[in-house]
Amino acid sequence: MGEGLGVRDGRGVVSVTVNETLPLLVLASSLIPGLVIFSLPEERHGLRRAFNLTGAVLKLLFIAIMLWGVLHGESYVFRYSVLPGLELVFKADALALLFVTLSAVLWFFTTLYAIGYLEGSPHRSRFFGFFSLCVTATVGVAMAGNLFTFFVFYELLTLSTYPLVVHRGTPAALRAGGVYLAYTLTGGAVLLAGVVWLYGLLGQVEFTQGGVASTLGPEYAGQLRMIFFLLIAGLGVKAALVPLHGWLPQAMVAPAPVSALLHAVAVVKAGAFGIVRVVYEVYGVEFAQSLSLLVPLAVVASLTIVWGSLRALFQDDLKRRLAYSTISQVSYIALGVALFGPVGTLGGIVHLVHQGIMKITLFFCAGNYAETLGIHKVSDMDGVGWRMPWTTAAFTIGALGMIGVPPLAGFISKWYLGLGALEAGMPWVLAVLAVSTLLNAAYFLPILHRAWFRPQTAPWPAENIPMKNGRETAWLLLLPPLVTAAATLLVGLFAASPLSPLDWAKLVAAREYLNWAP
Amino acid sequence: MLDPLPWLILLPLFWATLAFVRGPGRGGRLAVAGLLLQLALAGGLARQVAGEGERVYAVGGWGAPLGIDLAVDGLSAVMLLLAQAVALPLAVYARAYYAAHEEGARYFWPLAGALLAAMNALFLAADVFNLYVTLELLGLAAVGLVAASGGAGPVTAALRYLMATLLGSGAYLLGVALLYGAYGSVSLSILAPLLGADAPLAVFLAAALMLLGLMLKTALFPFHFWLPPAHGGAPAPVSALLSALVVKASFYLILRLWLDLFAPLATVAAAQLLGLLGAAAILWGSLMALAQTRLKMLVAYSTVAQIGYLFLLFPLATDTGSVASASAIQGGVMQALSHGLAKAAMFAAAGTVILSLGRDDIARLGGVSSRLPLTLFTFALAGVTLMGLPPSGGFTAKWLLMSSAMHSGQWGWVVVMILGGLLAAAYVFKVLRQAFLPVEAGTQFKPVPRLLEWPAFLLALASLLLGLRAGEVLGLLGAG
Amino acid sequence: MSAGLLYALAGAALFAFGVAGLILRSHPLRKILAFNVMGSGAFLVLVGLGQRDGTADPVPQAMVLTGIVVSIAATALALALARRQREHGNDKEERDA
Amino acid sequence: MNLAFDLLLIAALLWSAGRALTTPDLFRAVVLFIVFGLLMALAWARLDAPDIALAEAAIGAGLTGALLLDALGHLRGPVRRKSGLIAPSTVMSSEGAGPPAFPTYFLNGLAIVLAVALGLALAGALLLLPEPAISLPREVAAAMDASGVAHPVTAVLLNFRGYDTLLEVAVLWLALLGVLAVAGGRAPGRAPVTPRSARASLKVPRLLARVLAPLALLVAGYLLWAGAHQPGGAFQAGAVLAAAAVLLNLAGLLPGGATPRWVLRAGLGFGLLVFLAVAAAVMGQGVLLQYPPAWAGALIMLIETGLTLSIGLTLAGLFLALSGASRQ
Repeated sequence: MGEGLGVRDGRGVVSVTVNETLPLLVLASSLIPGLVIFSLPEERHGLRRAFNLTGAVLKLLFIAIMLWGVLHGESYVFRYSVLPGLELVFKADALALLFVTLSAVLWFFTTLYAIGYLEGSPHRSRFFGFFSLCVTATVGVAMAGNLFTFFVFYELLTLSTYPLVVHRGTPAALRAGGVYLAYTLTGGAVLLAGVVWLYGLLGQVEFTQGGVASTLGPEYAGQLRMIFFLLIAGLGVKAALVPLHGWLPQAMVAPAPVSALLHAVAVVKAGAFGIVRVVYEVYGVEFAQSLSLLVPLAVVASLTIVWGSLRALFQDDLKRRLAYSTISQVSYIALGVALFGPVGTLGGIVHLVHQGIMKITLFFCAGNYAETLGIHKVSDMDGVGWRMPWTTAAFTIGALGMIGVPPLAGFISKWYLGLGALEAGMPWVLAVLAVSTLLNAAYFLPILHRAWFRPQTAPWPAENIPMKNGRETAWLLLLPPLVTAAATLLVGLFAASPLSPLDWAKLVAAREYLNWAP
Repeated sequence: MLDPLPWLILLPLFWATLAFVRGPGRGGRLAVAGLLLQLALAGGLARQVAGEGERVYAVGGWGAPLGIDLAVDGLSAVMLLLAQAVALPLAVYARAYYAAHEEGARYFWPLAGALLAAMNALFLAADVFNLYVTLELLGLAAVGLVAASGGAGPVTAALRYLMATLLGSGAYLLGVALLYGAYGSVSLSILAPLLGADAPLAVFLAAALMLLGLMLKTALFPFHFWLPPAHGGAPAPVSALLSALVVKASFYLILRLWLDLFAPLATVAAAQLLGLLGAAAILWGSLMALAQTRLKMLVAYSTVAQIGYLFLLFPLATDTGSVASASAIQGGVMQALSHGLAKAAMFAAAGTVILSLGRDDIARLGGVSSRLPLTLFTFALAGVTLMGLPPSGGFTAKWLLMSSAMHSGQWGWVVVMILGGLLAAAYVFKVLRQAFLPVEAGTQFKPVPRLLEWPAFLLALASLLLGLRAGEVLGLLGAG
Repeated sequence: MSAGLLYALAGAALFAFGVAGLILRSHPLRKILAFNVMGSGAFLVLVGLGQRDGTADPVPQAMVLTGIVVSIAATALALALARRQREHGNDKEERDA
Repeated sequence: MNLAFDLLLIAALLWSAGRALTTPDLFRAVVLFIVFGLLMALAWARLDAPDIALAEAAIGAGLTGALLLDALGHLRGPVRRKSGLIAPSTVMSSEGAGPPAFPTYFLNGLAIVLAVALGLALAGALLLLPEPAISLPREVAAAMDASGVAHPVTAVLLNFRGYDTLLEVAVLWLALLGVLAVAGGRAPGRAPVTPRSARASLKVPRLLARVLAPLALLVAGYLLWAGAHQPGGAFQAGAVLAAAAVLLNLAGLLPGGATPRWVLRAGLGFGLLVFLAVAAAVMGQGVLLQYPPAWAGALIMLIETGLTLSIGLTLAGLFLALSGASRQ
């Protein structure tokens, strides 16, 4: 065997400092509970709950430390060499922290919700085990410091969500799981091709403000366009860009907490987040603009926004309507990214958070309707507002936020997106936003109308949880949507205050556009 | 201190013979102890190679060309480690398996010992005739293991396997005869410098015969016909040993001959042909796996497909010395290692399911996810490696092969690898999804001992973690 | 032409016979014969080619001794398998009848 | 004269091999194959390879022939039905059953073309081959003094390439393992299947066996002792021993069986264990199978004695296990 066939240096980390450990701890705080939960016997509910919640709280704690640290100029990076020239990197930069905070906060509430939702159902060890793995993967996606690490966790996310989608074991669930895998694994394979290609050209693809691809000479423009296409196509599957969105409406057969997490933070958001990373920190937004990659992306995003809303109009199944709404809403993020200019960036990035908070509220509420009264269809919702006022109130806030009614979260997003479109010289985007808003109203307002203003005409399909002491449903089911609905209101109202999602998004945008001060 | 090199060959022969003398079905504990020692020896040898580089050992003190040389370099050290690391947990598994399932247990241990001795001898051999003897030893041991359960299916499969392996070694032997006729030596180290592009026709014929014979033994498409019934029909510990290790041994020899001996003769066309056969194996094997209704047959066809990846390295390694070539060889070896670990785990898991459930219809696996969660998890983890998803060793292998393909501009192989990964996902999830179904009415799950579930799980975990320790493995590979 | 080369040529022909027989004949006993013929062919090439200058060469001779033992080992195993397979066939027929 | 003899012998070799593979009757095929084996022994003698000639006659033609003839009764003809009706085979394809389909024709044609091409290419390659660069006979001759024996083939077999022989003994033992596993692995209580033609063709008078067996023992001892300085050695001696056992078995004096008792198992493993023990013991001094020069002759003799016993038992075991299994 000749020399140079292998490589001698394959060492991992030698010494680990506190700043290196923190990203790992954030991962471990859901990975370890997940693995422990797998090995717990089914009937150890108390212990399982304890592990879940301890993990969730610890994760929040670690993230809080990092948030504080990043504001004070600390940096948190962990590196591990898998192969020479191929590293696993976890990095807590501003963008990562934005997403990781969102995931951890929403995970905490979803865990509470799931504990209530799955009360008494079988296979909970398996469910919570994969649930924790799923969050671990999401956190990994958030903190990935280079494209390779991102890809690793992006694929782990696919694998850990599959058991959640098929959890119920019904033929519909298995079919949905199959469709989900077919889409996401194919997307992953396309992404892999793009990633390997880019690594071949660049050697390393570390996420860097301003991008790294521009170091290649102009003769690579063609290849870089091809790679961009592969990367966006791969990410677009999870981000449910039309025409790669087919899996999402099917996957809503999963239990409500899973749908909530899938639509708000985990899968769909991982795709959108990946698009943000690729445009800003792999290509660099200016370089992407110079390769004329942004306009096509904006067009695809706009098509998705309109198409998703149109399809949502015709769904009677509540979760299906919400699923099409997700397709539409998540593309706001891609749209914001594609608008060249800091204001558009701001709109896209802040929507990453806002959409998550709003959509999780809506899915929690949909789960409550189904779990409490057996309501799955919009046409069964007549008068439900008076039976379940708190849930419906939360739903109303979420829905109005999605439409973009001020001062709710969605308004902030749309405002900045609109401004960004003008700044980028793409006024036609305003028309897209306007049409989308009209359509949002057209599919959400009838629901609100039915819930509040129509009398109940038929008995509830299946009243599982009776009204007790004026409480419309179980506490653990009610609390999470109320909190997230309140958050929808608060992040909108206090958008201008420090440490709000908008403020944090400004920090990110300011780093991408060096000459810009918000 | 014990010199690990000769003992890696003698030790398994010793415990095999002693197990035989002790009587039918006996000797499992002896085997586990022996394998433990062998693993330590292989580790020691790997450390020697990593420290001091390649090593040549003249048996009998004569040295080539009169005597027989053994040699160990990075590649052989890695393969030796793989063989012992797979065999040890499988031996623990086999003890539990045969305690519950007596068929085929009578001569398992002596046959397995002979198999390991043959494999270790093959990885250490540096003499083409000695390699012939090790190949025959390996082939007969493997056939014996397949046939040992005595059922109609396995016996027919074993006979077919025997005929294939004999045809293969016959072709190889004629190649050896031609090489000896041409150069008067059978030592690799003597032959290598003598071979050049101007070699006589007989040497080209020898190369073709030897490689063809070995391809037949490796079950490369279209020579794979014997593999699925043999690997699918044997008892689970045997299937695991065969699929994980035995086909790798003949692949190792192909790689060794291609790189060390026949390199000056190798043409781009021949390399492309090997790659095309590999690609066909990937696609055909995966499709056939997808079409199977029995669990073990599915796993066996998956081996046909996974072998294909190994052969993609030949077209990628044409331009010797380049970055693309180095990473292609690394990728191929990583694939051999991770598939070895994963497939052993997968067959072992399938065996556990069959023991517990009493059947292996894929359509009737309902309830496995709740009754045998660890075993299902094992199957899934092994599946991750087969699909080539991160962070498994299979992923690292695919990454290396894909980068190599892109560096050398051979895009076709990238497409094949992507398709192969997706098809692998299709057949792995075909099994997993059934396991999520509720328990079928009237189905009894027999409880299974832990020693059946844990060794398989550890193997699967190793195949996954291999991806994270790839740097060290490749470091060792490059050391000699 | 030396005797060695002559017998080596005969070996080549025998080898080809054996390969054809192994592929074409379906009866296991016939396949076993074919494999033995193939092996003998290879042995003749090994020794004959080694002695084409007319002097005896003990090294390939020793190798062929090894090869003959390997051949009978393989033959015995193959016969055992073929007989067992046939018994299964008979059993099956009896069950079916 | 020599050339004429060679050509005649080669023609006979090719004819017997070809007929063995093509004649429709299996019994005839086996007999032709035994003839082929004997012709091969002649060819080896003609090639100055008396060791191989002995081994070929004893093992290649003799024992293999006995194994084949014994198996013949079990393998001949289509699968039998209890009713005696002949049914098309299900498990094993009987020969000449109906015309093959088109792809079979095509594949058969392809195989023939390939085999012919292979033969022609080989012939061409052999004729074009230049003289080799290395002459091993010279190396062997130079090292003979240190080998501990006087006969070059034995020196190669047990010293220079002794490691091959070690593995080869393992192959033989392994084949026996395989045979025992296959033949003895059946579930107990299954009705035995009595072969049609049985072993009538192989009956041996008891008196003959009683005379020949001790004689064989003597011959084996001689061959073993002679191996050190002239053709002969453990394999040939073992083969003669095995032949004696086969004779005794055929005369009904030695029962067959597929499950050896432990004494027999120990005997079967003995040769390999002795070889392994010597290999391991000399490693204390140097490397694997490096005999101290003064001890080389004695050690080789020790190994050969162990091997003779073991090889004899193993070869006999192959036959006895096979024939015994069918009569259980």
